[in-house]
Amino acid sequence: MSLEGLLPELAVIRKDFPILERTLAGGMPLVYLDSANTSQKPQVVIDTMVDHLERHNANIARAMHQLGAESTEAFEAARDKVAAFIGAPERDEVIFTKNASEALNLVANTLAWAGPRRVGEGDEVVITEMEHHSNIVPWQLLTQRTGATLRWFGLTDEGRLDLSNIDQLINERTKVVSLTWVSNMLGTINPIAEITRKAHAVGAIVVVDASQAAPQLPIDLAAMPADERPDLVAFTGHKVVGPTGIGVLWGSRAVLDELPPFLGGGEMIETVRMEGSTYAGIPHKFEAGTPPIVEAIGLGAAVDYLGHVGMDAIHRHEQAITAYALEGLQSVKGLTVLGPLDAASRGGAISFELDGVHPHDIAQVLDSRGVAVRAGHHCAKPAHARFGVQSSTRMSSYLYTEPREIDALVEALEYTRSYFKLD
Amino acid sequence: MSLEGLLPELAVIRKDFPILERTLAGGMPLVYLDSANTSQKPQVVIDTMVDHLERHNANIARAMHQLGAESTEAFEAARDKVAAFIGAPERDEVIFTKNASEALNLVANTLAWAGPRRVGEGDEVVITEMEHHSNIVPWQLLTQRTGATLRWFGLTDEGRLDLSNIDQLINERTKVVSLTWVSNMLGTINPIAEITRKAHAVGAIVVVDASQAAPQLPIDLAAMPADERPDLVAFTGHKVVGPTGIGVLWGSRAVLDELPPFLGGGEMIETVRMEGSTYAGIPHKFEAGTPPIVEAIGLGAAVDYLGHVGMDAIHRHEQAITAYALEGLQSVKGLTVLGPLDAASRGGAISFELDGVHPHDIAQVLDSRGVAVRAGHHCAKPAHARFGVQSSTRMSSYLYTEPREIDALVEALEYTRSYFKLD
Amino acid sequence: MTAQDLDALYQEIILDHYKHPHGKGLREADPDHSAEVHHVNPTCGDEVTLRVHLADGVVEDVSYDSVGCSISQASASVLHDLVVGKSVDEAMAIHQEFLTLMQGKGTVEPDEDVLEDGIAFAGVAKFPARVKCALLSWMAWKDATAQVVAGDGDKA
Amino acid sequence: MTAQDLDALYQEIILDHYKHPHGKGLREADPDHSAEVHHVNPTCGDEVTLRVHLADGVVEDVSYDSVGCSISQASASVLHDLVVGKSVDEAMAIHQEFLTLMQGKGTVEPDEDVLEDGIAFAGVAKFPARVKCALLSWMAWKDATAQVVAGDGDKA
Ligand SMILES: Cc1ncc(COP(=O)(O)O)c(C=O)c1O
Ligand SMILES: Cc1ncc(COP(=O)(O)O)c(C=O)c1O
Repeated sequence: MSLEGLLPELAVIRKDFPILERTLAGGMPLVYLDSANTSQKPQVVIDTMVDHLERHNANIARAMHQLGAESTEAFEAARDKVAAFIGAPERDEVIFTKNASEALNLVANTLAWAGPRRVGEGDEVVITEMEHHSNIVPWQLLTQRTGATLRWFGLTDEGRLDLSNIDQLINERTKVVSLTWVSNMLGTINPIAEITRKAHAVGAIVVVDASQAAPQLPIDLAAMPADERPDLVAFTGHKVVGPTGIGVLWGSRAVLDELPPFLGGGEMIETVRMEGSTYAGIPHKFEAGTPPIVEAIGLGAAVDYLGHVGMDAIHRHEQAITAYALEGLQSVKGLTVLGPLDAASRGGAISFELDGVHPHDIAQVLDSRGVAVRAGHHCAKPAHARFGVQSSTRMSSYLYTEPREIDALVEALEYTRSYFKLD
Repeated sequence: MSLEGLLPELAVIRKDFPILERTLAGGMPLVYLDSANTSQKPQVVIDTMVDHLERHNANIARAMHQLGAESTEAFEAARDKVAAFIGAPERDEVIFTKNASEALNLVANTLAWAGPRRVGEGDEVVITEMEHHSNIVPWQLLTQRTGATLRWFGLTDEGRLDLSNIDQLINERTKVVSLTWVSNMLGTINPIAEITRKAHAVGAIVVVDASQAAPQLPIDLAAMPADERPDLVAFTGHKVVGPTGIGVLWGSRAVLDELPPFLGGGEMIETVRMEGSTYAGIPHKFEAGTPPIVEAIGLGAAVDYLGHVGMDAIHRHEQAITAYALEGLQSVKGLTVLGPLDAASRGGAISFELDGVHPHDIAQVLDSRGVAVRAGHHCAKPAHARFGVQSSTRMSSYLYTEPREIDALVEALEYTRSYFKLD
Repeated sequence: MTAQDLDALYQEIILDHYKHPHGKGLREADPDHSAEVHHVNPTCGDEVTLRVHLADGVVEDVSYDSVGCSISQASASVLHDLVVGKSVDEAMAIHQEFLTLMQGKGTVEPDEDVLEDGIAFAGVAKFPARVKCALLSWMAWKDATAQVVAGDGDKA
Repeated sequence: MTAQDLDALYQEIILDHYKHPHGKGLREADPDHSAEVHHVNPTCGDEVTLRVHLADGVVEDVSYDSVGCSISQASASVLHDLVVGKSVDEAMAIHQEFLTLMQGKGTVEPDEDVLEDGIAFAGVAKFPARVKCALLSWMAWKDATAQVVAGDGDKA
C-alpha cells in the first residue's frame, strides 16, 4: 500500500522506534494510534539520554568541573536545537518548563502579579471553546483571582472557530488572547496570523498553545511578520518524540522581560539577601531550581531527529495518513467524525462517534486487537459539550504510522460493531 | 583503607554506577565529590527508564489501552515506592513535581490565593538564614506580593540555628515556618521536631526542605508524633540517585486539601466548563498536565535501590566518610571548615575556605586532578554572607564514596597550595 | 488484552444490564430522607446523578441518571438490584464486598449469594482502567447514603 | 582538564596581575563625567563595583573594588591597563577584541599589539565556566561607560 505523500523511508523510520516491535497480550502486534496523546521515542533519543546519565551526568551552570562543563554544554546545546526547531529569533527566548501545561500556567500565573502586562479588574482574556483544559483552567484561575473577565470564541458546526464576533471579542479591554494552533480533539488548524494581527492592533498579547502544532507543522517564528507573530508559544517534549518532564515556552524577549518571576529559587537569581533579591535575565529568570537536564538533552536529540526527517516531509506524511484515515473511518456504518473533513486543512487527530457503542467500549475492543486509541474527553470537555457529546474515540497518527495500521483500525471498528451486535 | 561504618559492599555498590568508571582529560580517574549538587545514577535506574521508553511508553490515566495501563501502573507504583521511602501516612499525599524548587513554590504560591491558610497582611512567615535560595525566594515573593512579613532565624558562629529568640519569631501571627532539614552549605542538621512543635502550638504550618536530608537520613513520617510531624516536605529526585525532572512534595491530606490549585490543566480537574471548573482530589489536584512519567518511574527505581542498600547503612556510611573528611581537610594548612565539626550531628556536605586561594581557583586545580567539587555560593548567599565570605569550596560524598577519594581530595588541596605558591 | 479477556470483561450479564438497565431514571423522594449526588469520572467524563431514599434504616429507592460506558451503566443497574429493599447496614456490607472484588486485581473470588449478578464484574477487576467505571455509581450511592444518614442524625 | 591546560589557564602574567592588581580601589571622580556600576556573576557570586571617569572623550580613570577568583581579579587589572588613557572609541574597540577572544572557545589568535597582557587570557577561552569570570569587569566597564556617555549626551 503506498499513498502519495508518505515518508519515502517509512520502513526505516519505523525501525528507529523500538516500541513498534512490541507484541501485546495474545500475540497482537502493536498498532499505536495515540500519538496526539504522547508520541513514541526513537532509539537516538533514548541513547542520548543514556549516554548523558552514564557518562556526563552533573548539575549545570553551578558545577565548574569537567562533568559540569559537559553537562552544561549539552543542556545549552539543546536550547540551541529547540530554538532552531521553531525558528526562534533569539536562543535565550527559549525557556525550559516541565510540560506545555506549566508553560501556559507560567504566563497566566505571572500576569496576575506585576508589570505593565498585569491583568486586573475590567480587563479581558480571550480563549476558545476548543482549548485543551491546560489552556482553559489557567485563565479561569487568573481571571477569577484578579477580577478580570474570561471570554471565548465559539465553534462552528464544522468544528472551526466562529470568528463572526471577533471584533466584539477582541477589543480595547483585551489584554491576552490565548488559543491553540491545532486542536487536539477536532484537528482544526486555527488562523493564528489573523487573530494575532487583531490582538496586536488592540495592544493585547497572544499566547499560542502549539502542543499539537509543533509535532506536525513546520514552525519558523523569525520568518513571521512581527504583527502576526505570537508573543508566547508553548509546546511539550513528549509529543515531539522527546521524553516526558520537559516542555518549552518561547516568548519574545520584550514580553518575557515585562513578566515578573514565576518560581523562585536557585539559578533564577542575580543576588539574594534575606531582605530581598534581584533576578537573572532570560532564560534563567524562569528556570528556578535544577532544570530537567537529561530531559532537555533528550528533547534536543528529538527535534534534531525530526529536523533530519524534515518537518515539511512529516507534515505531508501526516496529511496523507489523515486523508486515508478520514476515508476509511467514514466507510464504517454509524460512524461520525467530529471536526473538519478536509485533510489538507487539519491536523492528524481524528475524533469520532460510533452509534450504539460508548467510546470506552470501542477502545476496549480495539485494544483486544492491539489497536491503541484514546477514549474520553481528551482534556477538551467544553469542545465535547459544544457538540453535545460527553466523550469520543480518537485516533492519532505520526511520522511512523503506516496505512495498514489505519486498515487495522477500520477492521477493528467493524469487529466492534459485530461484537456489540449492531445490525 | 577500611573505616568503621562504611558500607560493607562498597566495591559492589560502586560497580552499580557506570559513571564512576569514567576517566577524564589527561587520563585522570573521576573522583566525584559533588553529590550534594547532584548524585550519580545506578544502572538499575537508567535501565528502568530505558525499558519504559522502549517497551511501555504511553500517557497515563487517560490512556486505557495496554501500553497506557502499563504506564499508569508503573507511574502509580512509583508513587507507592516514594511513599514507602519517606513513610508517608497515605500514598495519595505524595505529589510529583519537577524538582524541590517547584515543590516549595507550589506551597508558597498557593498560599497567596485562597483558603483558610491564606497568607495576608499582618501575617508572618519564618525561614532561616541557612536556606537554599529555593527556600528563600518563594517566601520573599509570597510576602512581598501579599503584604505579609518575612522573618528568619539567624545562625550561631558554629553554623547552627540560633534558637534564642524562637518565642518571639514563632508567635500568634506566624502562618508558616519553612526550613531546611539539613543545610546544603554548612551540613547542619536542624531540630525539626522541636521547631514543628512550637509552630503547631501557634497554629502555623511547617514546610521542610528535605532536599539534603532525603538522600542521607532515614525518614519515617508516619512514625513521628503528630505535633512534631511537618505538614509539608519537599525533596528532589536527582539527589537521591534518581533522574532530573522529578521532585516530590509530600503534604498531609488535611493541609493539601486546604490549599487551592497551583497549575491548572489536564489531570487536575474533576469537570471543566467554560464558565468554571471543579478540581480532582489529591494527588491529581496538584499534578496538572502530563507528569514526568519516565522520571517518576526512574525515581521509584532509585528509592527502591536506596531501600535495598538500607538508609540506616547509608547514613552510617555518610557519617564515617564525613568524619574522615573533616579530619583530612583540617590537616591542610590554612583550611577552615564552615559549619559544625562533629560528624555525628551533621550531613555530608562540607564547605571550607583555604587562605590565599579563591574557591574557583581551588576547584579548577582540583579538576585538573580529576577531583570534582563545587565552588561558589551553593545557592546559599545569605549563609555565606553570615560568615563574611562570598563563596566557598564544597565537597560532598554519597553512598559510593570511598576513603581514598577523600585522600585524593586532600592531596589535591596540598597541590593547590603549592601551585599557588603558598608558603 | 486478548479476545478471551474481552469476553471475561463483557459477560452476557453485563451486556444485558447495559441494554436493559434496572431502576434507571430519577424519581421523586421525600426530601427529609433522601439525598442527591453527582459524581464524575474525571478521566473519561462519565457521569452519574444518583438519588438515595431511605426510610426507617432501609434503602427505599436508588434512582439515577447516567451517561457512560457499558460497564458503568451495568454496574448502576446491578447496584439498584442489590441494595434496594435492604437495610442500610446490609447494603453497606454489600458495597464493601463489591469494592473488595473490584480492587482485588482479579484475585478475589466473588460470593454469588451476596453479589448475585454483581459476580459478573469479577472480570472487570483485571482492568485497572475500567474499575473506576464499575465503581462510579457505587461510590455515588455511598456518598448519598452517608449524607442522608448524617442529615437524619442532625434531626435526631 | 589536564595539568597542561591548567598552566595555559594560569599563565604567570595572570597570577602576577592577581597578586599585584593595577588600579584597584575606588577613587573619587567628577560626578558629571563618571558612573558607578555593580555587577555580579550569579553562578559563583563574584562581584565588582566599578567606576568610570571620562573627560573629553577619554577614559580618565577606571577604579574598582572586587571580590573574586584570580581570573576575574587579573582581568580587571588588565582592563585598567588597557583602557585608561585611551579614547572611548579606542577603548570600546579593545573591549570588542577582548570579547571576541574570550568567546572564541580557544580558536581566536589574540593580537598582542592591541591586548598586551590580555593575550594571557587566550587559555581561559577554552573553559566556558571561566569566561564569565574574565568578562565580569569588562562588562561592568562597558555598562558604566555607556551610562556616562548617555548622561553627557543628556546635558549636550
Ligand atoms: C537544601 C536544598 N534545597 C533545595 C534545593 C533545590 O533542589 P532543585 O534544584 O532540585 O529544585 C537544593 C539543591 O539544589 C538543596 O540543596
Ligand atoms: C492542545 C494541547 N494543549 C496542551 C496539552 C498539554 O500538554 P502536557 O500534558 O504535556 O502539559 C496537550 C496534550 O496533552 C494538548 O494536546
